[in-house]
Amino acid sequence: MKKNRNVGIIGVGQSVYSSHREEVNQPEMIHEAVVEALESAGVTIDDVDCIVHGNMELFEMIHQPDLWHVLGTGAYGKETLRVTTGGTTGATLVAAADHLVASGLHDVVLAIGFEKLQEGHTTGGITNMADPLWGRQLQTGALTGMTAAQMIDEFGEERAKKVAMKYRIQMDQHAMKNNKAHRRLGLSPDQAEELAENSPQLVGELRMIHMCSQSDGACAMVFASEEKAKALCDQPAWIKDHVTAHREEMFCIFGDAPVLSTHRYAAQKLFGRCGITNPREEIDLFEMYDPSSWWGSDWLREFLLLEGDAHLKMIENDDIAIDGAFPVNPSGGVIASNPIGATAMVRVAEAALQVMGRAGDHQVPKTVNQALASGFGGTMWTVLFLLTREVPS
Amino acid sequence: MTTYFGVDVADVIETMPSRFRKEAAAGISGRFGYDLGEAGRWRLAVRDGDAALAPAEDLDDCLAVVATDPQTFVGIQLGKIDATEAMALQKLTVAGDRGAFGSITRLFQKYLPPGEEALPDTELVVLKQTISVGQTFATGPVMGRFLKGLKQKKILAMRCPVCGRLQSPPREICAVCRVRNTEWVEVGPKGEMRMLEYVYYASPDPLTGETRETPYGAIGVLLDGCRDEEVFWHLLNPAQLDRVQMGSVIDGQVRHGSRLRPVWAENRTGSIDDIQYFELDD
Amino acid sequence: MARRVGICAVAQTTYQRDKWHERFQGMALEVLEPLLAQTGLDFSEDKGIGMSISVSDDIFDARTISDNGMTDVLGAHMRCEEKIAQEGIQALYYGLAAIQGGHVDAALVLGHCKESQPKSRNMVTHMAFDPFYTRPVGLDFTAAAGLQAQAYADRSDVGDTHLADIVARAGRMAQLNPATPETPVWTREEVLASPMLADPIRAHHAYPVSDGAVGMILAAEETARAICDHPVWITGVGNCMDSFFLGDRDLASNFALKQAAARAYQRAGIDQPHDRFDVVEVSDQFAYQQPMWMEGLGLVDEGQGGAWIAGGGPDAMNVNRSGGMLAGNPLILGGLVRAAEVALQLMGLAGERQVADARCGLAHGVMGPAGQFHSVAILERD
Amino acid sequence: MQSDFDTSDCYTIEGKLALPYTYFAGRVGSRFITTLRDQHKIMGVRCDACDTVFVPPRQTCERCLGDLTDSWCEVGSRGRVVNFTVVRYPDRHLPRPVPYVLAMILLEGADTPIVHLLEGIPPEQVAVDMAVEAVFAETTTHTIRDIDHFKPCDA
Repeated sequence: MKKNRNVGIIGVGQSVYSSHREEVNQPEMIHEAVVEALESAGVTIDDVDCIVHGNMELFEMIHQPDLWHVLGTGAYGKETLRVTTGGTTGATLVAAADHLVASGLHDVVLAIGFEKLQEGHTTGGITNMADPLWGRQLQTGALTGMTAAQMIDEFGEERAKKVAMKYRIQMDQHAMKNNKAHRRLGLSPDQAEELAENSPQLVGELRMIHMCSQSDGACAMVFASEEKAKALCDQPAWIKDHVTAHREEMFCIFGDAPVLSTHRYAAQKLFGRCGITNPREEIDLFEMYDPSSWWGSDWLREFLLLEGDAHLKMIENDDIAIDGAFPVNPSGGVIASNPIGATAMVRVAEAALQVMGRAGDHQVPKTVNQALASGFGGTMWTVLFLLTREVPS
Repeated sequence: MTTYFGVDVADVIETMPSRFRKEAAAGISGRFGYDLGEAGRWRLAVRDGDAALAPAEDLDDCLAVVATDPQTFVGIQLGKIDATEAMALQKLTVAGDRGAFGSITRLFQKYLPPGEEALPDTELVVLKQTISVGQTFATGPVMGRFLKGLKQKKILAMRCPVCGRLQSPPREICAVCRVRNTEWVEVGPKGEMRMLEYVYYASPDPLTGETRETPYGAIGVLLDGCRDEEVFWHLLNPAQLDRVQMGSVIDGQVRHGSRLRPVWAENRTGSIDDIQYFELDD
Repeated sequence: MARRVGICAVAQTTYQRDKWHERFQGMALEVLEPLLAQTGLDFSEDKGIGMSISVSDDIFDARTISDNGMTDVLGAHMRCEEKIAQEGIQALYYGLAAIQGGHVDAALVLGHCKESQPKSRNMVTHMAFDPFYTRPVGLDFTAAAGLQAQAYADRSDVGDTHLADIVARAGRMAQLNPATPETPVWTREEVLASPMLADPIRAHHAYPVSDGAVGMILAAEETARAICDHPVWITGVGNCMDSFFLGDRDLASNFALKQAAARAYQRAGIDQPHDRFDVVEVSDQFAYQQPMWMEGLGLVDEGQGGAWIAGGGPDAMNVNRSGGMLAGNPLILGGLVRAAEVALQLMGLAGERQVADARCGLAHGVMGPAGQFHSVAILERD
Repeated sequence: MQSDFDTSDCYTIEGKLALPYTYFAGRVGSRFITTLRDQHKIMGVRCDACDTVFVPPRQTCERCLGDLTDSWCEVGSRGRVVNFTVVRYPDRHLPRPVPYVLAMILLEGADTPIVHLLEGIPPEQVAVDMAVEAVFAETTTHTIRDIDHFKPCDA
């Protein structure tokens, strides 16, 4: 299939991510990201043709919230689209903006993802995703100890726990370089053992320190057609391709048979379409939706199509560090900042900033020609993006 | 006393009764302890909308005790330190009834250092409410037949006519083969535990609005007659949380988990509650 | 020029006040299966349906990620599925973009809603209001409509009798539509005698609480011609968002609808919309909205709503031959059902309500208090 | 299209959707509410670019995206009815037993009316253009209901 025309990311805006945003209501918080995105793209709201909006409604219990949020989004008098897909919403918003521009319907599109998690109960809200007659009574939000249990089974307790904590501390060290990040704890490697022992347990071996934050925040991105992007921006980040893979609701991956993960499936499909045969060599960095340091560690194997313990070695050898061979989440990732409806968009936005060379203190020390970004949500749903520095041919 | 962030710990503590919002405290009572290390220990007694605070040596009679260092305590009061982060870093711990402690901390107005007036525009208005909308959930014919089976102490599954996979609770179609499921089979009711989510974290149940009791165990049981990933999702007898063993498969090597059996409810109505939980089948 | 996109198949359940016997998944299957049968498409990766676009609402469904339980019945296991969380007609807008952009050749659109599930539909739309300024005075979409009806009626001379005639006609039309088996036929007098809900809106002026599902297959021109004898082309789309606070708007001005329509006409290359359409389907959630939206679309002269009804305009212009929203569709699906109905008319598959030789039609959807957001689609056949 | 399958296994189960929420008014909204609560004054914001006084206040002008954070202006607690409806369907989310009047009231000095309750007059006697004044609430709800309702007054 041939894309009708190329789409470039030309601006990124992010509000402050925090669990203390009592001073702003929802549209006001969104507006922070909108203003920064427009500034970053060098455009005004008058240049924007269409506004794409998304979040998860039950976190704030606002029905069709784009209606109220027009007070902050700039959508008054404009075309709009509202798309949501749970945790992947932010990435789906990018996909939607990509289509709206590629189709020729619009030249410049602003997409906004947000969440104000302090206004609801995050775990209660996620629990409500389960079937009301079977599962809602059983689920505990997105908290699971099963990945930890499986990694411990497969690699032994000591190595698995060490890797998960090393990943956690690495992400915090990245977050310390990102002034937008919500949780910047200043962890050092010598705290690993103490944290592994003492951080409160949430579910099984998933401890509070491993788990992502609950943040208030909004992210906005400006997309433009090839012609406009080239005119407005010295170095846009181009959307090469994206793959979405959902999975049935009722399923279990803990039985006797190996189950193909949506992550591996999406990666195989995306890499196949884009001619990537050796992702770790050909791709320069990865912004991954890592809801916990157990999941983050485990999923590296899936997204990069690795086998055995290759993913653990990447973590143990500091390959995933900001200056490593294959940087993962130089932004600090989801463990640092997690305004859910924005989170998956932040992954694409951060990957774009790296491609554009505009990531500031957490810019990786190399040219980023190709960047990977993932969104996660639902029952192991995945959205995977490939961005490029060169205009896709 | 020492000051942190320019604020005296004692001032933060001593202003607590005056910052207590009586109108919000109706019906709440209990004793709560504050162990601030070198700065001292206090007991807060809440009763009938009143709060009394006194230094205390022994906090054993408290519903919940928060232990932290004075710097963290003041930092949280001033909004300079995030309480969740402090907990993650073990700089703050709550022993006892965390839920009760959480509700008590919300009864205080924000601490303002001496000299800072509570100007109208510095007060940030917050509205707390539980939103509740009654729902009538339909079973449809497939879920309905499965749930009715539970009434008769039967666990039913549906089999995909193409791949043979069993699903329980059943679905209208097999997602993989994209065909309607057609054949009903009875499985279990006993089986082997393949997954245990040992849940320590108390969260609200959206079906009731009430906070769940912890710890509890959400489990996946491979019921007799099922294979591969055909695991059944329910609860474990909470008293047996520490006595069960999860099964697993690594590189084709199967390690069997504990044998479990369902405990049926006396009055069964055709719902998930018809099984109270699973327990060890010793 | 981007490639053309056609609607190749349409299916829907009946719309009923309480489908107590079926859950969302069952309703969706009832739509999915005929769509696949009509087109012969499947979800194979090389040449099947490339994406599923669902329409549903977390708060109506009382379910976080309302599409999460739907993956299997949307054919989307290990495939792409994305949910429009807006008026359902926006699924056409999105499907058009995804296909014209070149990402996929064919897309499934499928929406579901059971308004009977929550205790009160008004309680759901009440949540659309902000917690500090507008929720505390009890606003919901019905009360907001009352205010708009009041503002509009005077300006366009639309009286109680006009509104009763609109409702009575909708009931008669619905009798010819097999998808609306429960719609009552009321006489003008019965409507006039029904109690007030939110003055001047009477109980019979409001669309009935309803459950149902609707879907379509969209495809790029080459695919469309291969799988369908009578594709209906989406030649123009347009939408527009108005202010949130009712007081910030002139409630009778049709600001957003005029913009939405102008954009759709411009994309479809239509200069003179007035006489252009053989069939028109507008989302009349309340009776006053049928003439009001027709004015906003520029199909009835401004201020002439009352005269238009009195002069038999709805029949002459083939407006809502399906019975419209007044015959009963869930709120979030209203515009999508309108588009489905126009497509059926243009395909020549509208049965007893078929308008002879219909070649060009307009479908309209609306969301938000007092029509804050409007979306318009122009459909044409070869 | 009629559902003609065997419905003997179908039934419904009563439940609810119940979750806790904590809404933040933000700096602008808080100032509006605390001023209402403590001083019985109704505040709006003025957008100079659009030459409009907005009530209720908001941080950003949605027309021109101008920042209105510090553009406070007091409007009157009296005004006139510009539009109204009578809510007659009972429901749990409604603030009053029905019937009651929901009116759009343009306060003195404001350019945009607010929606609020109108009481102290039978619904059938309410008319557009009638003069009304705010009746402030005795206990705060920290919302716009710190004006309990409006009532008719002399013009």
